[in-house]
Amino acid sequence: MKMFRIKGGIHPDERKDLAAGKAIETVPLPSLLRIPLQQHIGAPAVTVVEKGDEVKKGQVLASARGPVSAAIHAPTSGRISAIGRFVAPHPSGLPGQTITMRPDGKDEWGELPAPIEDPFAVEPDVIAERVAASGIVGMGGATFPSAVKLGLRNRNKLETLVINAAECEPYLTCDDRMMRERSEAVIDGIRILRHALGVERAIIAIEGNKPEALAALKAVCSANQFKDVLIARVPTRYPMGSEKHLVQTLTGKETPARALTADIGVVVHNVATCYAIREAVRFGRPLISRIVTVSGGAMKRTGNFEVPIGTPISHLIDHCDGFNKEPDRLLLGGPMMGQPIASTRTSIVKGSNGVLALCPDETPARQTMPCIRCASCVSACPCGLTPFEMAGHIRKEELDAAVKIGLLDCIACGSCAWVCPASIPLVQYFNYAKGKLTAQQRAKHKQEETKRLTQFREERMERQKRAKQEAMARMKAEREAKKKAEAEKKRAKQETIGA
Amino acid sequence: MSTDYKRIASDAMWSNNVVFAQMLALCPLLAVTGTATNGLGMGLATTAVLVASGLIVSILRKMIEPEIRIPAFVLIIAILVTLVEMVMNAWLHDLYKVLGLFIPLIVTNCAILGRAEAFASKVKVLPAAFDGLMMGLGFTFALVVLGAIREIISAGTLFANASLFLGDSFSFLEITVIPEYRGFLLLALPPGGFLVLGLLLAGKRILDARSSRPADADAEEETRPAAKEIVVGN
Amino acid sequence: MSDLVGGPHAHSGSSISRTMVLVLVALTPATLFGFYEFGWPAVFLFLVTVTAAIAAESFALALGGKPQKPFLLDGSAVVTGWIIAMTLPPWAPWWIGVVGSFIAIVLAKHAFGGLGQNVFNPAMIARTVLLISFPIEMTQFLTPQPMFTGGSPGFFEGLEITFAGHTAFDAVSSASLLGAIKTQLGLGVPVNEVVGGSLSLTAMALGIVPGSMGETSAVAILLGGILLLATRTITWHAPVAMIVTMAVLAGLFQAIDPGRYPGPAIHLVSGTFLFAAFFIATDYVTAPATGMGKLIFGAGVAALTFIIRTWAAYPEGIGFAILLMNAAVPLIDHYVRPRIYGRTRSGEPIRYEEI
Amino acid sequence: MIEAMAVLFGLGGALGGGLGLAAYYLRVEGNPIAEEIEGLLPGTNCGQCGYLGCSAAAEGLAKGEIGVAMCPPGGKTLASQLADKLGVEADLSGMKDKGPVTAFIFEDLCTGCTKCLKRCPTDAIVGASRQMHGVVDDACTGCEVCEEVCPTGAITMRPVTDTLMTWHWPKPDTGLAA
Repeated sequence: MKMFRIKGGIHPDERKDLAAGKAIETVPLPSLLRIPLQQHIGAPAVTVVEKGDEVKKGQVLASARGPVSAAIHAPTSGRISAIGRFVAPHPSGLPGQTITMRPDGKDEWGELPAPIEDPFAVEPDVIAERVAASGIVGMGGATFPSAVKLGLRNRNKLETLVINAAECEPYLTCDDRMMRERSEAVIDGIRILRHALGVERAIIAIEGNKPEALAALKAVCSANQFKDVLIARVPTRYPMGSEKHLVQTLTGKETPARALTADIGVVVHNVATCYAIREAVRFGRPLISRIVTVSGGAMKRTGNFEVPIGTPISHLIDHCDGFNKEPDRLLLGGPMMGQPIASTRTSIVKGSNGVLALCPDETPARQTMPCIRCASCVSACPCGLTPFEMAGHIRKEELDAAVKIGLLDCIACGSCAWVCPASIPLVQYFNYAKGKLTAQQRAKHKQEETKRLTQFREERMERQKRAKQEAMARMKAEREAKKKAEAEKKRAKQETIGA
Repeated sequence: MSTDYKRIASDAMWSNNVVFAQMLALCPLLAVTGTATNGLGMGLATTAVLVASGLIVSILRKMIEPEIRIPAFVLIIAILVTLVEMVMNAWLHDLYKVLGLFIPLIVTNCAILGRAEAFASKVKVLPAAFDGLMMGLGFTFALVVLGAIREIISAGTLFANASLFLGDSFSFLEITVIPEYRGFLLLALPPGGFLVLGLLLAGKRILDARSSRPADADAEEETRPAAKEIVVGN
Repeated sequence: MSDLVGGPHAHSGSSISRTMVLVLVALTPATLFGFYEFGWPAVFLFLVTVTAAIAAESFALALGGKPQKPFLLDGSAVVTGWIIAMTLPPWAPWWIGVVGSFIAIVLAKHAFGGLGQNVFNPAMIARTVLLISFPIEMTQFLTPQPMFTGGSPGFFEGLEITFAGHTAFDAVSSASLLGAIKTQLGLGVPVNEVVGGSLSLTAMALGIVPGSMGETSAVAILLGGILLLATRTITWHAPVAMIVTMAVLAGLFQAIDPGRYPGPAIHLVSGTFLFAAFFIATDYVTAPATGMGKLIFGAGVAALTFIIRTWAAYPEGIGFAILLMNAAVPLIDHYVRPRIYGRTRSGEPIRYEEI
Repeated sequence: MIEAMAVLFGLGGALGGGLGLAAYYLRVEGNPIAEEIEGLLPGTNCGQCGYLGCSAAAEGLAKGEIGVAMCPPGGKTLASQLADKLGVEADLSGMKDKGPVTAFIFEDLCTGCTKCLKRCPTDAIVGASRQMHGVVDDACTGCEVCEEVCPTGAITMRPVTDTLMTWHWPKPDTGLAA
């Protein structure tokens, strides 16, 4: 298959060997599960259970709110012990709405939707509905509700389904292991998804550093003579897993700025999402667990684990016998785009693909020096930006200037900061600027709103004043009329008397 | 407007110096300060114009309508400069030859128009003339300092050719600071003027920052206990 | 747990000091060759210049209230001092090196804000200032006297040449080739005769000609340049643009009048040209950020150099050319920028006709 | 001599006439910048700056009657925006930026007097007579008017804290590149 070059990109130390050889293990249930209501992009889910309720495995705990949202299901059977605010799996460590659940240990399935016997015979909408009901989101880390992506069929003319199995982040091996061990199911899921999107072909894009997974999938395809699934070995280069860059590598087409890949006829799904969709379609099982890579130089034991959603990270770390030394950084996700864990009491959520405990020699913390304009960042940037210039503007708080030279086209892949010889935290500059711009917009919106309210109030006051004046005038007029009438009467009386 | 003469003097010489604080009149400044003598000559010529223009503008200040004040000031200044040029040509011909083109350019010296506009047109005659004098001396001071530094570094001399300008009795001013000096030509060229001016400006800022620092330190001292209270209050 | 640290949490391991060390390694062949060619005085001048650069850096850091250690260890001052030394006449007196280093570090670098902030290449500023201010000292080149040969000054004589200033030693002083051509042309001697007379191209390529300390040997410089290219410390854009532009221009003019204009080979191997192509025009801080920008920059430097060498008073005009193009870098960077993913060159989102 | 005088008189007459005409026809009235400034101000007419409303304050700013650091609801951000617009150098280091605040009503102190309700410029306080009042955070600008009128001191200004929705990465430490 013909591949197209993308510009920029880097070759970070892969370190996948730490966990790539470890088969997927299941993790025993923790004593408590903490399930955040915001595990996806979009509006948080709305709880449909109450404190004290007994729930069964797979039962809906919270339902989707609005068009972009995802339902949340019970990962096991047990009792809801609390619904309240708890530290969210977010770098800020701020609290978010969380359902706390105490497993009863029976792990009993509740009533599940009926399996779809032949997914290829049903209407695509039926599958989309099932995916939405199962709370499936993009599991590569972006956590965009998958059902919404399936709905793109009605908006765009789609040609290709691309399965993102690049797994370009160092350390992470969860998709690799899934493709090796569950290749039949993965291929089945991909074919269901292809049918659900109504496209001719699906291309699985795997980076060249996963030959076993590649071979396993190939074997399944050739054994069953599937013609609708192509397997592409893409070059090993970070950030190959970026949706738009993956599509460009495979099709040669760039996704226009501020547009979706669907606008050029391609939909991208993560390979783990395909597996989850298959589970939902074939067995009616909602998304209640995921495979997580636990790795890093500070972990005593590394591996790939199937973890129920809501499992506290501390439980997972304990299951891996803890740390062999104090980790320098604890991350949720890969080292390039993962986020620091504010507290190990937070939980694994639908988008968590890795828990990394890195020791100092893996994450060299160094002094930030001034930029020497070496332009390494310019050649590393896969988006054609000039990161050093953007950061320079942001440092001086010239956010508009940074936007003008492409800040909003940045995908925060971190390639620039990875190569920077001055160790400038470029990505943090960009995140800061993007966040601040959003905050400014919010503030402006609020200002406009309050201005409107003020105007509204002033008009009301004016109206009230006028009404009062009118009422007074009316009363006065009435009084005068009355007086006049009385005087008239009097005069008339007098006249009559006089007469 | 204050008629505090001491204040006028200190303003003009340092804190509001034409060159070091207002950064005006850089064209003659950079062009003629190759040597200290040239700087002195230019400075004194400018001072003469400043005093006279301050005097005349102040006298006429009530007659000049605000709409036409700028042309009027320019006219006054231009005539004064022409007079000065004629005077120099007549009596200080050697210096005139050196300064040449820059004498007529005093007309466009923004410092002069600036003083006429900002000060002389608003105050009585005496303070206006005094301000002109002090501003002129401040400017002369800057020119001489700059010229002296450039001259010493570029040629190793100081006030060379002073006798041409001030008469033979002043030939004692002509000093050779560094004998057998090879010369550092760059400083005599325009870039040297920019460099030395930049360094002088930096020096002044450092001095000013130093003299204002004790006040800041006091302010900090005052706020500190308050901050402590808040901590205790929590 | 450590404080909140933004991603990415991995790093390539590159650093400023690593880059600087690579540059120093690349400079080594030309430097050693210079030492060999010009003997002890060159060694002393080199040591003085580099030491002065470090001292100037330390002084400027103290003046600016910046920490000494990280900036002294980043190696940038050593590189600047080293490059200045390379561009000096090898037997120049010690104070030339000291003045040059202070001008480069204090005026050209720290006055603009220090590391990474300077608009102009510090070494070229130093060289230009020295050339303007001390034309005699800066154009006294001498015929190479390889070390340990009879013509070369010994250790103590070398000390005397560098520090005492008087050349008791009998050196054969001469102009550089470009200077000679300029002078002879003024006297009405055609170029081909000047070149054909005393200097051979092979000698120039090897560097057995009068010239600055580290610039004479094209071979040694190319060796360093290749090392920089191989380690990806520099990109090919600026050097190639410079060499090609110079070759084309010189070729063109030589074709018009061979008696008046020296050919490409002479232009390329003489003077500071190759040295500037690999070590000065590729200076990160003062060159454009994009490949296209570097091409324009390199072409501009070469064209200006050709113009200055041919028609202006300074046969060694490359310093001016570099500084002029340095001033144009912000402009180049403003107009020449990479195309943003998903956008056209003008910044509009890409449109596909069929969809 | 005569020529010099004639030339100067002639020039004076002609150019002076031109200036007179210019002074008559090119008179500038009003201040266009005031309108731009008004667009920046919060527009709640809370009166904390000492002017009757934001429009009057904008006029005052344009005339230079008041410094840029005059608007507590706008805070430091607004002050620096105003300084940019007016082209003045403002030393804002002394201005302590409390950050945005919103009103908060202590339930046990509120008597339901509706005084705050009537004064709130954005109708951000809801409630009725003799009933506990509440603040609609999204509409509150933190203008402190309610705090001033509350007879029982039940209203206080609380800084707006970050939530998961509003949090963003802080600006990184510039390191040695200061």
